[in-house]
Amino acid sequence: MNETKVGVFLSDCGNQLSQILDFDALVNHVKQVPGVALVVKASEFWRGEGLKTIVDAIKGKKISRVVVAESLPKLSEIRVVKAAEEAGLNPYLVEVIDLKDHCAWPHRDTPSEATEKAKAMLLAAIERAKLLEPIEKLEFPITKSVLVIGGGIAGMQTAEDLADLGIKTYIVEKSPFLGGLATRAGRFFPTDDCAICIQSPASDVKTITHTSRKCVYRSGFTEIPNLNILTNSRVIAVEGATGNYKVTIEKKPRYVNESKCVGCDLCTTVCPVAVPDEYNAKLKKRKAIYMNVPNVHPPVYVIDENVCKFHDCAKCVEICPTKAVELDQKSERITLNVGSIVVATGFQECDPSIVKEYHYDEYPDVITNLELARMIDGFGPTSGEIIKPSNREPARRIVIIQCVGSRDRRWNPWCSSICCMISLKHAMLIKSAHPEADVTICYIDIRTTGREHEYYYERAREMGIKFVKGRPSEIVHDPETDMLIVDVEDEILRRLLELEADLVVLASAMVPAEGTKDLADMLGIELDQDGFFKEYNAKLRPTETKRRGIFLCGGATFPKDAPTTSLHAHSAAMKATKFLSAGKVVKDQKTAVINEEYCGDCEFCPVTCPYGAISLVPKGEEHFVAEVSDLLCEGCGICVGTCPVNAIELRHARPNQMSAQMKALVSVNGTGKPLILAMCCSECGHTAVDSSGMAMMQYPANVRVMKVPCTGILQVHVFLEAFKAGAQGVMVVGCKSDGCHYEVGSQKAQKKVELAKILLNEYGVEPERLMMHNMVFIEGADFAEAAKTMTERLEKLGSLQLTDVS
Amino acid sequence: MEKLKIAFYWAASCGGCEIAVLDVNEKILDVVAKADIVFWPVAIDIKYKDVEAMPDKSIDACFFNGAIRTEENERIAKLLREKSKILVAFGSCACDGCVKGLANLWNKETIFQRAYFETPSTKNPELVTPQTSVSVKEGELELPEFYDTVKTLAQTVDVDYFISGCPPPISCIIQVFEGFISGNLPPKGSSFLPNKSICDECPREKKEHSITEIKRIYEIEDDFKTCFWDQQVICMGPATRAGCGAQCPKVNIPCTGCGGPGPRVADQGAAMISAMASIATDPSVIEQVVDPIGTFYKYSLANSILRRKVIK
Amino acid sequence: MVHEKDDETLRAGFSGEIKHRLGGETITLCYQCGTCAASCPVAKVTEKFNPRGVIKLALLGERQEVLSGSAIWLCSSCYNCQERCPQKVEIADVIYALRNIAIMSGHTPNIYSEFASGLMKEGRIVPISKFVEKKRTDYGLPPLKSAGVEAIKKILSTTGFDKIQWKKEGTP
Amino acid sequence: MTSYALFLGCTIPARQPHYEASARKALPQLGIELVDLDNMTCCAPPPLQSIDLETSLSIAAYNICLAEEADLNMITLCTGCFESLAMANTMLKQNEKLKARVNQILSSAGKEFKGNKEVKHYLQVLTQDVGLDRLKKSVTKDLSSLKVASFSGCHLLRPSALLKFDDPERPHVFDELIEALGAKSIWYRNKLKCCGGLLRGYADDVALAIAREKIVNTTKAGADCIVTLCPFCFLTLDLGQMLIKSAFHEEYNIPVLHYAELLGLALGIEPKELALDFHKIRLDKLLSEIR
Repeated sequence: MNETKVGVFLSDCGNQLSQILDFDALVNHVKQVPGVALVVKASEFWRGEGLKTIVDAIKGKKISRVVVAESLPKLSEIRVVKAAEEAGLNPYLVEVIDLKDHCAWPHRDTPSEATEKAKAMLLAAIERAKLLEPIEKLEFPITKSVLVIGGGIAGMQTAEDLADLGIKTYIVEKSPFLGGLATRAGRFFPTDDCAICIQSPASDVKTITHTSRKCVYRSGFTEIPNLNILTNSRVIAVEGATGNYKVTIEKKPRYVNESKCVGCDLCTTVCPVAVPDEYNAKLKKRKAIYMNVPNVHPPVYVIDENVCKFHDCAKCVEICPTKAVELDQKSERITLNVGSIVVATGFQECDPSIVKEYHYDEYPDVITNLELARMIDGFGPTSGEIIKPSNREPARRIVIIQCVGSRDRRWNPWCSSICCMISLKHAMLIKSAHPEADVTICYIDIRTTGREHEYYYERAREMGIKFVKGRPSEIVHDPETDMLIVDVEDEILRRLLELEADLVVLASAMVPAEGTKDLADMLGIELDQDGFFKEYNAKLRPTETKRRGIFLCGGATFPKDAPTTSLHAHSAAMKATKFLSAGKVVKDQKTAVINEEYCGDCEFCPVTCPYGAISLVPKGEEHFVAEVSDLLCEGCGICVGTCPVNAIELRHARPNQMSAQMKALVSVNGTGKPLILAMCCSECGHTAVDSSGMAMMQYPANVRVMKVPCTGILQVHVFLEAFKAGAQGVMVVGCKSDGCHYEVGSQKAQKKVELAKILLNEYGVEPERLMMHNMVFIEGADFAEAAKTMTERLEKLGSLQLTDVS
Repeated sequence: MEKLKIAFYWAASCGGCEIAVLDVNEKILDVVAKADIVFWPVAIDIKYKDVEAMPDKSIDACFFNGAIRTEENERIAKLLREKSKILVAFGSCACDGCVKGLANLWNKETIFQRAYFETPSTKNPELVTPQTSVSVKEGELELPEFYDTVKTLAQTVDVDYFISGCPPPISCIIQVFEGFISGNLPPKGSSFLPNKSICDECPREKKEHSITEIKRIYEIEDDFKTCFWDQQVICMGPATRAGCGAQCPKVNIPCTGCGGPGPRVADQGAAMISAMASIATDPSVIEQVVDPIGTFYKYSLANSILRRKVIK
Repeated sequence: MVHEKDDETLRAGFSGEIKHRLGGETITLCYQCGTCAASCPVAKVTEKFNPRGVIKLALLGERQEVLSGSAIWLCSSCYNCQERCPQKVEIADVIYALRNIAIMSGHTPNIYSEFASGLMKEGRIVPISKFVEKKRTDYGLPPLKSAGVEAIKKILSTTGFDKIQWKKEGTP
Repeated sequence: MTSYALFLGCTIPARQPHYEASARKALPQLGIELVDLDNMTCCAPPPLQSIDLETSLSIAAYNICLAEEADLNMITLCTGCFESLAMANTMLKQNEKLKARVNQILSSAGKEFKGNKEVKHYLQVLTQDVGLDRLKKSVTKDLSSLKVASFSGCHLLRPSALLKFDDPERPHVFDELIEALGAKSIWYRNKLKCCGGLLRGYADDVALAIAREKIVNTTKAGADCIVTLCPFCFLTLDLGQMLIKSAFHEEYNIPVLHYAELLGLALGIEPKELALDFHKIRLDKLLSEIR
């Protein structure tokens, strides 16, 4: 093996740093470090001549490791690393530190101390650089196809975008018809237009203009090239990993041949079986062979296998003019190979029977908003008439109750977010059709936060809809008058009201769609506390999940109105396309690696890995060892911080590298103050230090910063080693506990720090010598303050004298 | 072929390691067939001066059990090092300090105070404590100096091989003896225990490992199947070197860690603490840890990073 | 009976004080939906009591008004509101907490002093008349067992109940 | 015989010997032995909870300790006692911290709450230990002409999370027990709402207004009688009708019975054995309908 030759490049930032740091001393110090083959000082190294110096040194084989002390560490690192790579050096053999923001600026009041610290920082970088190992790039192929689960508006919009972009797309819908909840809703607020309207695919150049939006049935949705629609189907198994999923779909028989049915309706006229129509709020009956409403998609009848008499009857078979009815169809298993999956399973209306005091399960004239929507719909079971289901008389006194089972800690604590607007829409539609109707909305808070939504509320008041601020305590049916009585306090009047109603409508909570939990388990993705699918990051990755290549959109993440759903769907399509377009995942092998010889199969690491990247594989008879998936591993080191036998290492942060760095940082003091090692995560923790320096906040130079991938990598023994190496205090600086870039790293670090403090106390070492801090970039002042406080605290405590430690 | 010369010695130890040597049963006959035992205070009457008289490196292998607690322990360790070609740290005391190492939470003064004055069973009206020398009418009596800190053998002299355990597992002892007889030895510095942890040998099933509280063994109804960690009981198995065949977990006792740390671990207690903190679901679990040193460093305090308590 | 006040309590003022009292823990969950008022049998017949109003006043920190007023004593402890509260505010228990604080602050309705003295003297809050006791045998009832007055006295002394100052302020 | 420690409370022995007599005579006929223990005290009901919750919990726990020491589950007749004791029992079983605090208080009286016994209302004993079938078979009188307005009172059902007696919105246990005796249990408005009894003594006018609504609603529904479980409800509705008469000049005269009395009658026990002459509203007409 070739000798390791370190090149050290010292930037004085246009002579700015020289006014504080003694560069001659630094150069002399660095020159004496074994392994250093080249020391160069210049004004800057991240561009122009400076960068060329580095490139030439690499090309001329003068050096095999690069240490650059430069300001603008993040930007300069990108430039230097790229140049080094182009010059033929593995990019992981470059170490960049920031002598400006981490040393000169924050210690400008004590220049000689700053110089001593700079020596330690350089030594640490050199010692680490000597131990660095090249890391290779990995490529994982991706199948360029996508499965969209759910055929509501979110799923359709996403699928259409993807297919339009030339990606082979499958859409799987569990019910026999597309459209989801939206088709039952009839109209959308705040425009009152048709719910079944979607954006038309751009691929149809003949009929589609830029402004086209069309009903589902005339959108040409089924005709988009690359799009395969599977209705009456559900996902039953998902295997494989990112980029290459094998999905098993169960397609239930429709018993009607989709390519033969002409939708003539003769079959329903002869079908002898009639059952309450769930789709239409049980307000009418439907046959065993049916379509939900006219103009559904696909426009093909389906047989309800739970009620059909099949061959005992077979009247539909006889009458069908195209021989489309096939009573012997069987369910099929279809296997799809896809690179990506988009979950668009939406949400559903909660059964409000749980709120017993409203008697939804007992009183037929208590209905839900979605059931009311069917009544209002001209295609619906009552042809638009608002009736009392108990006797089918017209209902003219209507009370709508908001937040039923929603914002209710007994059931669903969240605000379902769209019910206020739905109720306003229904109230206005009723009022426009029947101006004499008396419509009252009982509410806790009216939430009309969307664009134009407040005007909608205003219009409702204009139309004479009554609003009672108060949540009813009970609905009582008075057998004498056959009226429903709603007990409610009007809080504004402070008056207890007994509202009489023909019909009471419950704005029932919107809850995760049935099967959400099973699907999440199958896909290995998380749910939030309310049971909806959890996005990776609500602000930055609103359609992504922790599983690369699995995306979310629409109401599957939370109840959404149509515009937001659409926005979300298009965004998911973009992210999925971006993921698939490269045809491969390119990733550095900046990952954890297990040393099988030492792994004892304690199975602690797989449960701590936030990415599900660690599995156990059989090794010999009845023995297992952990194995890391390079594809899924994000390189945080939380597993390293867990492993009780140190059988796991990160390729880019080996224990020997960290140890060498740590020892070097405390090898030089020169400040007369107690040495403090600040172990900062490479994300928020380190950038908080950057920002304190950038803002020239002052803190003492005895504070030495050591960058680690994530504080989750730190083990308790690292703290002990630090004290043994001469640190008088240790600060662990990580992300906020709920803002950790690796999800759980800083929480785990916090717990390790807490336990280590208990341990230190037993060792007779003051626990306050070890502190955990959680910071974000903008809290640089907090870092400076914490560093000062720690220094003062340690000065008060006096020197830590570890005895008998040789 | 000339017979091998071997020696056994106990320093600060309980004697269990000596028993363990005999627990190899008939294998001991193979040993004595091939080797002469030249020094074994517990079994044969050979004095220190006899050892001092032996030529340097004349003992082929010395199996040294016990920690270094007194001046005598240290002196004999050095003596045996000189006289032996191969020195084996035998058992947890020699390797890691073992239970004796827990004395490092005190020093000589506090230990004497407790042992000779304070314990309920002590009656010591004349306030007698051990002295290194005392004159009696028969002459001068000497006792070895009692040190403040318990050390491991390797912290005192250069050690060739290690075999930990309290006592070392019989199968590993047999392996050691066979290695010596056959001359087939691993590289210097090796241990005769496997490189993996107890979990590798433990038949218990591991599940979610999500620790919501800490329970003592008497607080659970052990199902004999599930990993103790999944039953909320602290078990040192994950941080302890294998070799014993998970004897304790197999009979309803969580591992207490006598095998010492894994080969790549500098601090057994800290390693277990890190792992435990990483799987604790809630910070309140951490607060439930009492006596962390007694729990996590029962056998390895003297061989840990900090080694002893700072006493001001 | 002494409830320590930490910094958080002090910051939160009266609602913090209530939250730290046995029974008062859930008060800040209230979002004023009025379900309690609509459920309340007392609010239906008198304007002097409205559970939502009591909680609102307490949350606004109107300590004096809440403690010295009659409203808190008008709850019939029927728990109807508590069953239906969508925020799981334990309203009846919160009112107990408010009454406990009121009594500690010297606002005790007469009838409660009577209950307390009955308990302290006889271990019962409804005294047994000699007449009824004599008639027991007529109905074939066994003689009454004695009450554990001594034990009660010890408990009351431990909790400090027997040291409450029963200010005779009359009915608030 | 299944034995229970009888918790009698204060009001029943002091004011309603008819309740006690009915229970003491009816329950043993169904195989329930009532054991009287020494040194029971007040259960610490809402009026005491109003003064100090912690003290009240401790007093309730003290009484449960007596049953624990006698190794018996506890039975209550009074619904108020049931609430105080069952609530304390559940709370202390669920909350270790609270239990520790209460035990610290109880140690002054030489007691320790262990949490190994149940507190049951006698309706629970009737449904769980006796069973509706045995109850039906034990009935010797014909009650089929009776339309009963059952009124369980608040503290049998609520707070349901702690009492765990029945569904607080749709209770069925009490009505089933009434129908098991052969009578018909009827619906009336606000059946589950409070009688206002606890406000007596502080705001009599409010209490009476609430009680009046109850009387009006049951009368409207055509009830022959109201059946109660709680001595307070009984007082409020029985004596209450006298008060309503003088305050509102309205006369209802709807008989009010304790369930134990109805049970006693159904089992064939003579009305005078049950001390029914303690009632304010006369029962003559009602008794004549029971054959």
